[in-house]
Amino acid sequence: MILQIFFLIVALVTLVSAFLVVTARGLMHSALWLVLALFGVAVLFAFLEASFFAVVQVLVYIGAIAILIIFAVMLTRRTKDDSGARLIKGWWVAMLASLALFAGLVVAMSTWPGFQIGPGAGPDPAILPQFGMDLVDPNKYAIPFEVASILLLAALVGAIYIAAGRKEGKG
Amino acid sequence: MLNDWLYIGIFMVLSLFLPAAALVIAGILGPKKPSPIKNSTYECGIETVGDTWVQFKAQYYVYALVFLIFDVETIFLYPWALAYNQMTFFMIMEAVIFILILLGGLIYAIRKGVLEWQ
Amino acid sequence: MPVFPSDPYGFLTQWFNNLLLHQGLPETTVRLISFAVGSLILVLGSLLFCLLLIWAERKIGGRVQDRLGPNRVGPYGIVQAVADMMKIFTKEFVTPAGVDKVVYNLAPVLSVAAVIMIWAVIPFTITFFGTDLNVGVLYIVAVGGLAEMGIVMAGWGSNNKFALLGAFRAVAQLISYEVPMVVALLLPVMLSGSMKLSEIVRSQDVWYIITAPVAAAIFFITSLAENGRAPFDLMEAESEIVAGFNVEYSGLKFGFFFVGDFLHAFTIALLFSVLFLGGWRGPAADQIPILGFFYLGIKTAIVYFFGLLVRFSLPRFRIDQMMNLNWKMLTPLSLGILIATALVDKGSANLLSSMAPTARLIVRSIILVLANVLVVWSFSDIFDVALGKRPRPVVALEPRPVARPEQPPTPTEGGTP
Amino acid sequence: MIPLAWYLVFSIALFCIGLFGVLSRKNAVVILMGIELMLNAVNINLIAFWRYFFAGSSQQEPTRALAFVAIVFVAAAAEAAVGLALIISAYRRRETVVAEDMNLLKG
Repeated sequence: MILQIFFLIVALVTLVSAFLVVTARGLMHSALWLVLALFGVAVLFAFLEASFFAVVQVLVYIGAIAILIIFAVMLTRRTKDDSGARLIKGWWVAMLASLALFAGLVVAMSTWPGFQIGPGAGPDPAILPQFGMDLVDPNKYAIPFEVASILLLAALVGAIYIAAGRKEGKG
Repeated sequence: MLNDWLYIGIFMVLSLFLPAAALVIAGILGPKKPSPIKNSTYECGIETVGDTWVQFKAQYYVYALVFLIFDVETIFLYPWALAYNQMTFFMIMEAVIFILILLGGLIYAIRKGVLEWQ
Repeated sequence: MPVFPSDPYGFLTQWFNNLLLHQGLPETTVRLISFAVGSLILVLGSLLFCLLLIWAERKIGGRVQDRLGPNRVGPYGIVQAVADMMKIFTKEFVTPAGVDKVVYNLAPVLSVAAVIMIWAVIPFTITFFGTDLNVGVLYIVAVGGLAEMGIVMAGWGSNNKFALLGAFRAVAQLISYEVPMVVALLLPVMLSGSMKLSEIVRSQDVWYIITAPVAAAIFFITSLAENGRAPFDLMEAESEIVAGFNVEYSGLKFGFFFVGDFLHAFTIALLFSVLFLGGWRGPAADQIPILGFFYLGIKTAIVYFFGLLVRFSLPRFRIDQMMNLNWKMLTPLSLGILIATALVDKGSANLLSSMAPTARLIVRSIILVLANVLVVWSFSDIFDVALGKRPRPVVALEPRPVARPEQPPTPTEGGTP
Repeated sequence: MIPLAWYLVFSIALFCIGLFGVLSRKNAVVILMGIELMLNAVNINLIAFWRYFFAGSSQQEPTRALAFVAIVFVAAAAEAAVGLALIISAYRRRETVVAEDMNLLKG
C-alpha cells in the first residue's frame, strides 16, 4: 500500500518532468528537467530491486550523459532564450501520433493475460556475481561484452574526431 | 533489498530537508534590505555587458565524452570484479582485452592532443 | 543480544524497536520509524560534527602555517565555529537580480546533501551503520555525481558569466578525476568480491593499502581533487577567475558550499579508512563493537590530518598540469594496475592453493606488492612507448654558482626592459 | 504490491512523451533528450519484465535481461556522445542547431 503510493508519486513526478523536458522554453531548463526524469527512473529501478542499475542510472545518466548534454547546450547557444518557434509547424500531428501510439499500446497490452500479474520471487542476492560470470562466459554473453567495448571505442574515437577534428577554423 | 532502498530514500529526503530548513530559518532571521545596486550581478564592479551565455571551448565536451565512455565501462567491470574470485584465467583475459581496447581509445585521445588544456 | 557497554548502538536500536513493538505497532511502521530516527541521527550528527571539523581544520591549518588559529572564543577557540555559525545564520541573503530562483536555491542544498548521503552506507562499527547496501561502492561514486549537478546548477542559476565559467571548470575537473577513482575502487571490490562496504571491511585480513597500494594512492589523490581544495583548488582559483561557481551566493547559502567542503574532506578520510585501512578492524573489535569505532576514528583522524597537511603545504597546480596528471598519469596507471593485479593474483592462485592459510596470506600480499612496484616502476617507459615518445635523456648539469649568471644577459631585441 | 501493468503503462507513457519530443521539437539537442527518454522507457520495461518473471527463477537465465539493459546503456552512451558531437560540429559550420536547417544533403 505504502509502496503503491510511493510508486504513484515517483511515476507522476517522472512523467511530468519528462513532459517538461520536451516542452520547456529554455534549453537549460529542459536539461535540468531531464535530470529529474532520469532520477525518477533510477528510483523506479530501485523499486524493482535492480540496485545495480539504479546506481548505474545515476552514475551514467545523471553523472555523465546529462553533464554531456549540458556541455553541448552551452557549446551551441548564443542567447539565453530560444527565439522563434520551439516546435515544428505540424506539432499537433506529432502529438496525435504519440497519443495514438500510447492508446494503441495500452489497449494491446491490456489484452495480454500477464498484464495484471504481481511480482514473482525477488532476485537472488548473488545475481550480480552471476551476471559478472555470465558476461565473460563464452557460452553466454562474452561476445556482447567484447562488442560493447568495441562500440565504446568507436564512439570515443568517432566523437573525438568529429568534435575536435579540425584544429583550424572557428571554435 | 527494498529495505535498504527505503532507508536510502528516507536518508536522502532528510539530508535534503535539513539543509533546506536551515536555509529557511536563516532567511527568516537575517535582515532583508534589498537594493538595485546590491542585487546587481557581481562581475568585478564592471557593469554586466551582454548575456550570461558565453561560448565555451569544445575542450569541456571532450573531457565529458571520455568520462562518459569510461563510466559506461564500469557497468561491465563492476559485476566482473564481483565474480573475480570464481573466475578462470581465460575469463580474466577477456576482461583484460576489454580494458585494453578502451585503453586504446584513451591513447588515441592523448595522441590526438585533445586532452591537453589549451 | 547486544550488551550496553560493548555495543551501545546495537543495544539502543534493539531497545527502541522493542519499545515500539510493545506498543502494538505493526512491524513495517516500526521499521519506518526506526529508519527515520536512525537517519535523522546520522544526518544531524554529521552536520553538527561539521562544527568541530571547521575548528579542527582552522586550528591545524594555523599551526601548519605557524599561526595560532582560532584562540579567543572558549578554550583553544573551540567555540569559534559556533559563534561563526550564529553569525552566518543572521546574515542577509543577497539574491542577485535575474537568478533562476529554484535552481539558485537548490544548488547549495544539493551540494551539502550529496556529501551527507555518503554517510548512509559507511560501516562505523560491526553493528553501527546506516544501511548495508549491496552496491555500496558504486553508490558512493554515484552520489558524487549529484554534487556535480549541484555545481552546474549553482553556476547556471546565478546568472553570472564568471560563476558559469567557474562551474564548468569545476565540473570538468570533477568528472576528469572521477575516471581513475572509479577504476581504482574496482580493486577493493575485486579483492573482496563484494560491493558492500561491510564486506570489504570484513575481508581485509591484510589491509588493502598493502595489497593494493597504488589503488589506494590513486583513490586518495583523486578524492582530494574531487574535494576541490589545494592543491586542486582550481575551481576556486581567485587569482584566475572571480571566485568560482559560488560568487553570487551570500550568507548561509555561501556557507553551505563550505559545509559541504569541510564535511567532504572528512568523509574522504573516512572512506579511505574503510576501503583501504581495514575500517573498524582491530584487536578485539569483533567482540566489542565500540572498540571498532575508536579504531576507525584513529585511522580516519590520521588520514584526515594527512589530507590537511597536503592542503596547507602544497601550492596550487596549473590547470593544464592538473589535467595532464589525470589523463596521462592516473587514468592509464589505474587501468594498468587493475590489469596487473587481476593477472598476477589469478596467475599465482594455483601456486598458493597448496599453502597454509597464513602463509598464503603473506605470500599473496608480497606478490601483490611486488606487482604494484613493478607496474609503477615500468609504467612511464611502457606508456612513453605507447605514446610514441622517446625516453627523455638524462642530462647532468654542471654545477655553477646560483646567484650570478655566467655571461651578461643579451639585450632583448624588442626593446622591452 | 504493484501490478506489472503500472510499470508497463508508465514506460509506454514515457516512451510516447519522448517520441513527441523527437517528432515535434526543432532543436536537435532536445531531440536527443527525447531519444534518451525513450531509451529509458525501454530500460524500465526490460527491468520490470526481469523482476516479474525472471529474477527469482533459476532455469530461465535471470541475467539475460541484465545483459540487455547493459547493452542499452552502452548504446545510449554511444548515441549521446556521437550525436552531440555531430550537433556541435554542425553548429560550428552552420551556426544552427535546428534540425530542419541541417539539410545539406537535400536535393
